[in-house]
Amino acid sequence: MTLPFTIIAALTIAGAVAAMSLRNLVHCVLALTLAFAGLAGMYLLLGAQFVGFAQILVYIGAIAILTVFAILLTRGTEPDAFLDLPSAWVSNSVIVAAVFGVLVWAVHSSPLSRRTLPPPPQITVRQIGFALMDRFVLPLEVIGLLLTAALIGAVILAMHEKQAAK
Amino acid sequence: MTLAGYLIVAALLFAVGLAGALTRRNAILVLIGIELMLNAANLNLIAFWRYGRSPEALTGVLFVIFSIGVAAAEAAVGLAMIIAIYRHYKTTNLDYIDSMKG
Amino acid sequence: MLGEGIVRGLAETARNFLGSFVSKERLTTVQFPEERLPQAEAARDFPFLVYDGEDWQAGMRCVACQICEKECPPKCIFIEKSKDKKPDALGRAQFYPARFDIDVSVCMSCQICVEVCPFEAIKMDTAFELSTDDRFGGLLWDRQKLALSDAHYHAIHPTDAAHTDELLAAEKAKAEARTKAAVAKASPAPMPQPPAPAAANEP
Amino acid sequence: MTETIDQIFVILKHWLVGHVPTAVEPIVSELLSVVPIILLFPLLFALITVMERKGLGRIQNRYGPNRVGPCGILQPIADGIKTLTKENIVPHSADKVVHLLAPLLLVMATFLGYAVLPVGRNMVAANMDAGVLFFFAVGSMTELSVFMAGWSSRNKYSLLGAMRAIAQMISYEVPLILSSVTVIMAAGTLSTVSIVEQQSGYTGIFPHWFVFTPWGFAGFVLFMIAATAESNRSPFDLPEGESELIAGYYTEYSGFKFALFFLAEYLGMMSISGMAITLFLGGWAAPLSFLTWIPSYLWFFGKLFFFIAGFIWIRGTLPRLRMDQLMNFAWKFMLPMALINLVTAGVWRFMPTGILRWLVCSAMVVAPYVLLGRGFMLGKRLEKRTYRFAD
Repeated sequence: MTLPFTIIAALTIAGAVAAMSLRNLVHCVLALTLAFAGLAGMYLLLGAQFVGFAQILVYIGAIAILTVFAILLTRGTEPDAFLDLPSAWVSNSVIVAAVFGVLVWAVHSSPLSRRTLPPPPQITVRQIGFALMDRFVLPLEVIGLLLTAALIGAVILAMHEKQAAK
Repeated sequence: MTLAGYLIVAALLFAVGLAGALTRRNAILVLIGIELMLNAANLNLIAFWRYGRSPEALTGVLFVIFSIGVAAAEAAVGLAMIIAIYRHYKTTNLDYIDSMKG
Repeated sequence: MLGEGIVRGLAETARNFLGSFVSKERLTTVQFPEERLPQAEAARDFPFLVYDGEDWQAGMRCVACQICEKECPPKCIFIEKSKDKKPDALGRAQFYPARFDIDVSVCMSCQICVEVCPFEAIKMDTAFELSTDDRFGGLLWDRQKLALSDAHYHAIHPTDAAHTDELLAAEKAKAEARTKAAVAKASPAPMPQPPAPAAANEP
Repeated sequence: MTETIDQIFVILKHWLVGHVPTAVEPIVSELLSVVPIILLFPLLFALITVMERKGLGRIQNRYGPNRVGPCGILQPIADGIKTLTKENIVPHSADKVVHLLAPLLLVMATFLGYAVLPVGRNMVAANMDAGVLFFFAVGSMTELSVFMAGWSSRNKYSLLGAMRAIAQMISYEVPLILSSVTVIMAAGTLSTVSIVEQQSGYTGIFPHWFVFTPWGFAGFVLFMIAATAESNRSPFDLPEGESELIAGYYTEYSGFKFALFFLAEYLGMMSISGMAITLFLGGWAAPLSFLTWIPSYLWFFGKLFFFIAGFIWIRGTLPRLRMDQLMNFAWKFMLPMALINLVTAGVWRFMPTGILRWLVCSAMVVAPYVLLGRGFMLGKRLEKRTYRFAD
């Protein structure tokens, strides 16, 4: 375990845990941005600069802000946002523990996971751009279409009631 | 530094996201939990790309880029839906949004 | 055309910017403590007590009639009448204020005390840099601080002071005429009290 | 000789790094890149505040500050002492931790942007492959800190100001990035250093700056408008409109934290100006080929000064926009123009060099400008305003 990895991993996990356990919804989102920033740091550690910056731009710059807006537009009705059924708590813990156990078991039993870090590949943004326009041009177009559809869909969903009221 | 470290972090992140999505009753927080799980998957992809045999193929990186794009679309539509539901039910607590229970 | 107005506005401000360096009359700012604008003649701030002559105690016009104290809307004037009398400008024996205090932190500069004063004894000053570090005593002015000479009054409100002088001169002439008439009549009996207070008590 | 003066700071840094043990060499090298940025730009901020106050004064036919020091040049020191000695007031019901973190995060995010700005030949703190993307990524972090500041104050003016600021920043981030994408397309790289190098050639005595092309000029204008909005400068300063929102999201800040917000605003203005210089005005390159003997960093800071003066001039001229005008302008004018400009840049790339290329691309920029401008002004009555009661 190297020191930067340990720090970033601890920050990410702490952010994620705080995001899922704090009472105040806005605090949850702020903790979530910490987790996102930690993930971006991990991408940078892994040498994926472009993805790291895209993560900051999209997740911190857009999704966190969007979530905050949604919270401010919808808050104030629920006294306690936690599940209040004890039986559900038990079943949830079992499910989560099982999933985590299976994942850890898979990681540990695989010979792949003991592989050490290979020398960093020479990846430039230029190569990513060429790959996007060459091998992955169809997924890129589909993503473009999806984003447009999502944009229009989100606007229609959010505007619907207002139109009806008029 | 082995691949296992990143995979364990991703697994932890996934478990935390799953626990949140299952336990929290606020729709926005459930969405946040799903986002976290998606991010855990992204981390796995990048880690496998970096430790893989041919990182020059860039498959992992591009997959993550597309996944981030999908996540952005998902968040936009999901939050718009939550706001639309909130207008209707005046709550974002998933336990009270049950008119399609049948 | 979009953006036309912006360009015109930018030209205007550029003209102002450059013009302020070449022509001094554009800059209307007065560098206050060094330069001062002349005060308007009608400027007024807080009241002061006018005295004639050199000695402020001897020449004090105020007769402690306490009209201003009663009329003052914020009740910032405090007067104590003297036990003895002293001669006023016309030589008549009058009461004088043993104590005359104005709390300028309460005063609202309404000038009502000046309007009601029958003796032209209280006028409005124009001094305005009055800040003090003594919060309690420093803004309660006693009669010595309030007393300012007639010359000062002439200096700050020349027109007003000339008018006041006319009134006082007329008063004096009237009083002298009455004295003369009294002497001419040579009646030993004292005059009955006249209704108007300004028309003078019998000497 | 000119070469030495041009590279003096680089040589100095290498000389200093050569004198430390090898173990700490990378750290010292990084420190020597970072510390000048952290020292220099706040100093520039101090100079800009006094320049702005004096400039605005002159525009309004006043003197501006002229008491502290010769011609008021020491005014920033007096201001600094004043803000530092002021009481740090935190509202009783405020979220104390978030309230504290917001200005720190804001200043940190704005400082990070300087890492990729080449302030001179070989003078960049981090020559990243995805430099422009990095710049915009850390720029988008400021929105979060603005939200933190507005929300944690527990003040409705702060929250409204923060919401306005975020809406404005998100709206103008789209044309900002789209207009810089034209440059990225033309240069074929995201690295700021390479972008500057691509513009450093000369035809005759004129430089190959991207601003001297139709799409580059349009992109530059769009970028600067969006940059003004992004840095919350007048006429887009309605998130902090003093008369409506009593300073918006930093209403509840005082003393040093307020100074940090102020610092971050000016740092943001400078960094985005620096990015505009890098993208469109050739970075540290001299504007005419026979002026290359002047050191490159002087050119960069000269251009920066020019931009700051422009910002001050704009602030002294234009009134504040209304919220709906702001949004309409972003989505109905800036965004279509940026998209059309993107297409124009593509056309420019693939047409053969010549007069025809100039004509076609100019037409492609000017025609939408005129048409969109017409559409934008449509239905607006712009006659002389009359007042019912005042006359």
